Amino acid sequence: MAQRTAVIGVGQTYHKAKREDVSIAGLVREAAVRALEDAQMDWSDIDAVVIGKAPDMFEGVVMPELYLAPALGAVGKPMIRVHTAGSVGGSTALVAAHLVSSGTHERVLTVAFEKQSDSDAMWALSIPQPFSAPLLAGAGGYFAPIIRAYMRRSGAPDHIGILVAVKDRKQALKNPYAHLHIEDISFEMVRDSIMLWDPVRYLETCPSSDGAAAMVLASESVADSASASYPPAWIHGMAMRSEPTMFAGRDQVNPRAARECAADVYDQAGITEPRREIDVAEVYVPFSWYEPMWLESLGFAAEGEGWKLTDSGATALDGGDIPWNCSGGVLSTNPIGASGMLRFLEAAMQVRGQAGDHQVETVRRALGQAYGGGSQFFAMWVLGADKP
Amino acid sequence: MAAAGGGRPVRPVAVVSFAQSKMMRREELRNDVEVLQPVIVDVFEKIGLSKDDMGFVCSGSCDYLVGAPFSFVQALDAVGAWPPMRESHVEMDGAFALYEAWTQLQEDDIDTALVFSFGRSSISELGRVLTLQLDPYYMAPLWPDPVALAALQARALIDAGTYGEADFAEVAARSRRDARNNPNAQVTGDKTAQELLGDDYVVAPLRRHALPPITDGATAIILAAGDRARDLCERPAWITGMDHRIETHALGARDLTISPTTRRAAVGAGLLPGGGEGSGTGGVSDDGVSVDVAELHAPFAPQELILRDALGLGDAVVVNPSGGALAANGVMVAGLVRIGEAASRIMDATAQTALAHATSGPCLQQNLVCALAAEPAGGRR
Amino acid sequence: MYGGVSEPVTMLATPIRIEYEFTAGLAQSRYLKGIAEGRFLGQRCPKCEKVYVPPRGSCPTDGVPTTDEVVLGNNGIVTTYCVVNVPFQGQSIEIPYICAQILLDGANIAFMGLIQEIPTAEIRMGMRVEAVWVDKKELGPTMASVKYFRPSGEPDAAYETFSEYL
Amino acid sequence: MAESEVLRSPHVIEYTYTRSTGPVIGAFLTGLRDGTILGATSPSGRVVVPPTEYDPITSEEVGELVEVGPAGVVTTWAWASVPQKDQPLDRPFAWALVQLDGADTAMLHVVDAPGPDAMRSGMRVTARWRPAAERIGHMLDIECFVAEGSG
Repeated sequence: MAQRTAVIGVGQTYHKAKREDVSIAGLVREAAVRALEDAQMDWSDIDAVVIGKAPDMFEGVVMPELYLAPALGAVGKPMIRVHTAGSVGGSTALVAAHLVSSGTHERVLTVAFEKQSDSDAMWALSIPQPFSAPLLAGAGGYFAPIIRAYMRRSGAPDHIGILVAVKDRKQALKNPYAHLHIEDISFEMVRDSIMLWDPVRYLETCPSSDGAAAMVLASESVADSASASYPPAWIHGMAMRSEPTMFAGRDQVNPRAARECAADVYDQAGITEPRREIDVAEVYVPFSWYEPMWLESLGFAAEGEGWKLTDSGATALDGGDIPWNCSGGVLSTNPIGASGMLRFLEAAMQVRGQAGDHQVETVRRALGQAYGGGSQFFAMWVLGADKP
Repeated sequence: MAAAGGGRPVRPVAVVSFAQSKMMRREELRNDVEVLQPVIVDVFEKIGLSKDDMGFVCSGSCDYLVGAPFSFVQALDAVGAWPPMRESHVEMDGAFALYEAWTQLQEDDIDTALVFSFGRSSISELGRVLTLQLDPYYMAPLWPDPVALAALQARALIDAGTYGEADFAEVAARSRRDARNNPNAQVTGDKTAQELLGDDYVVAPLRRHALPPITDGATAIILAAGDRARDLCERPAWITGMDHRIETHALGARDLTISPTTRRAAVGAGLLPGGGEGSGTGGVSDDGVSVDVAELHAPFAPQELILRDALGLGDAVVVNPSGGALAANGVMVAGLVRIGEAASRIMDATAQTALAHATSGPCLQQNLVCALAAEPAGGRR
Repeated sequence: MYGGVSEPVTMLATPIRIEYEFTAGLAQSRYLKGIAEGRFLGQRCPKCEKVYVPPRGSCPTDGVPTTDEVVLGNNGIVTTYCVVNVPFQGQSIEIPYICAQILLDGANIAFMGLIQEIPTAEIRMGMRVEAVWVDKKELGPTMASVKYFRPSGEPDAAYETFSEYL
Repeated sequence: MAESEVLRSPHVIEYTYTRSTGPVIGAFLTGLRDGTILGATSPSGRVVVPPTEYDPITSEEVGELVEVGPAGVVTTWAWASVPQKDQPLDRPFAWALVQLDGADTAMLHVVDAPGPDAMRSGMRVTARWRPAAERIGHMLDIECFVAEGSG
């Protein structure tokens, strides 16, 4: 039987395009030290460390966990390195959580990071391969046709993506750690920004950031006796799902892996109506249109209806009944390897009541989700203020 | 009853199937997915299962080895990840993927897992790829190759007075002899240690024979829990404990002649009594691990001696009957192969108990120990 | 104290170059041989009978080798697309241009291709297109042999005929 | 398919990474450029060379930086008779861990010696600096180590 597991400490860096004031170790330690302080723990309290990041080409360090072991208090301890593309921050948190829920360890530190400014993210993501077609579309060009397919299927009007881009940037203004703080963000500003990958505008895409995120996960006995600054956020459900990048008849708009991942987590958490039973969600939305798309995949709206929820303002921190990405989300902060963990971590902050200006009032349950690859790797958890 | 790292009881989980490609210096025709694919087919066919029977899938590989970001994504094609799977990937040797799968199997919601890893070391400048594992500010800019770092470790061993070059050659000679019985081995031979000492130095004090070969290959293992394992396999190789530990990356802050984390992992795997719980200090007892067979992942010959001493293996323990990493060293693969080879000795009834070890990083920085037995921990349940 | 009067060092440049010998593998090599002959070769999964192009040697849903070779048409359908209007490193075409998912006749999977010889405003889902190859003597085992796709002039395909490939 | 029919191609991954150093590595590299070697004092009392932001065993944050070396002791070494691409010297040399005077950890570098017979663990070596004008804040601002007293 799985052991109860909780988040008892969180920490993140100040995210920026270039964190030129720190080394790679300095960056990950900034997040890890904050998580330990939040849990009121020391390096020596930790049993194991689980670290995640996206491709090693970003920093030009192969398996950097080897170099980072002494920076993260891992000497003499188990250390695991996870890599599952863009979902990696979420998967990393789940691998760490399973080390506790399986009864293997009591206190696990999990960290995810990317120091993209050491190289060029666009280069590292798509190093040309021999015999392959020359680079046609760049990063957003993969997702733009899928977004167009969603618009065609659902009949969503063009302004929905703009609404999400404005909402998430407004919410980022309430998050001191967020990378983008666009004070005068407006509908017109997004609408008039350059159309990069038609139908996707510049301000409807995520930035490239340096940053790290960290959490301390603990067993029930540790969480019960913890002297952490905030109450534990209990894991009510967690799941990963993967499917191939491409195959005949694949639904890339609403991938089955996304739906089955959500169904598994809700089943574990006893959730039948996500919109009613979940108070706040942090979901991986790197292009604004992914909000209405994931609203459908994650069961907050019926198929084809997600955009109506966005259009009605339901997903806004200000006045919405199911706020999404109160932190500003991936659209405001995107250190790729850490972006997924930031979703999981922000869900924990909401449950623990430590989200400050972007806190949603009385959160009993929060959802964190990450995805990666060609919309094919999914990681999710649901956290609650009460023990499951 | 044995215990996991945290001291809790272990759910009985066993290796029930193991497959590997023929390890070779260079796969001339096939790419990574094509090397891996028949291995996946083989590991399922051996026990009559399919991917649809798997509760979890976990793999290990390295983007820099392949020369492409997200290289593990295409490997999913070899499995056929449809309908969607509960799946994860570590940028580590497959042995660590097996550890992840084993921890998830400790929870009762799944009963089976597929673990695999792959890598073609021949296509890259392998030494330079491994150099990129080093501290990017202080060490990597000097471009020390992995042989140089292993040679520093070997010299420290010689200086300590415990072993000499003849001992390194003895390890290599025995590995090559034993590898003759392993159809998948790459380097075999019957030269004596004395003959091998005629080899040139690559980086002194390491001669050619003390180095691992460059290897292309893939491997896969299926794990099953409890009764499922008994149904699938006449003699499952039960994992009675498993643990892994990492040392500091600063070579100059380590004693390179010992492997305290290997010993600590053996304690965590239930193979040695506890004691010396501190950071990487290992057990303080003089006890040795008592098993029939040990498969040690020692890419360089002197490292086998360090590992034997860390584990306190006596002469009665058969070490590396497969030939070990000196006979085939698929990077990202060789650690998981050690677990497969050790499990095979139990499945074919030549051993009742076995130990498998996997390593990662320069000079045995990270070490995993897996304890295997013909009976699950705490006897038959 | 340290650093004297000059500016402190805050940045370290580390050049890294790793050389590889890339092997295309059996399936991709077969496909590229076909390209060198001016045709698209797919492979059929023996289990689900879907035809994959470019083939990767195994069926991504069944996990079995794909061995039957299938010659595909030179024409296909634009299932979905985007208009690229962003410059990036390695780009070889003048922006803006159309990038589309193209479902070749006889294939069960679409792949990304460049569309030319049409104003960007006129592209639409369902449009029929054909491959335009380089001159015969320039054909080689590389995707550069396919210059681009262009409208074939055939009537558009109905949405229902390709909606499952989105 | 015959071997000759499988397509091969050279492939290169190449990038010059720009690594921000942070305060501790930056101070060390600045010191090298200016001809001094710095170590970091950790709360455990260890002097860590080359210095990281953290103690290499306990992970505690390091404190004050102190000058060490430029001479020290070889703790172990290995003889590279055929230098590889990009390695510090283009003639046969020794890789070594050098524990500098005043340091508690040893540092990886190279020793320029006439041959392996001139090397032994425990030997004293000292830094041979590149000319000041060529130093940029890099490990190779120390060109190599040489036997103490050998000039």
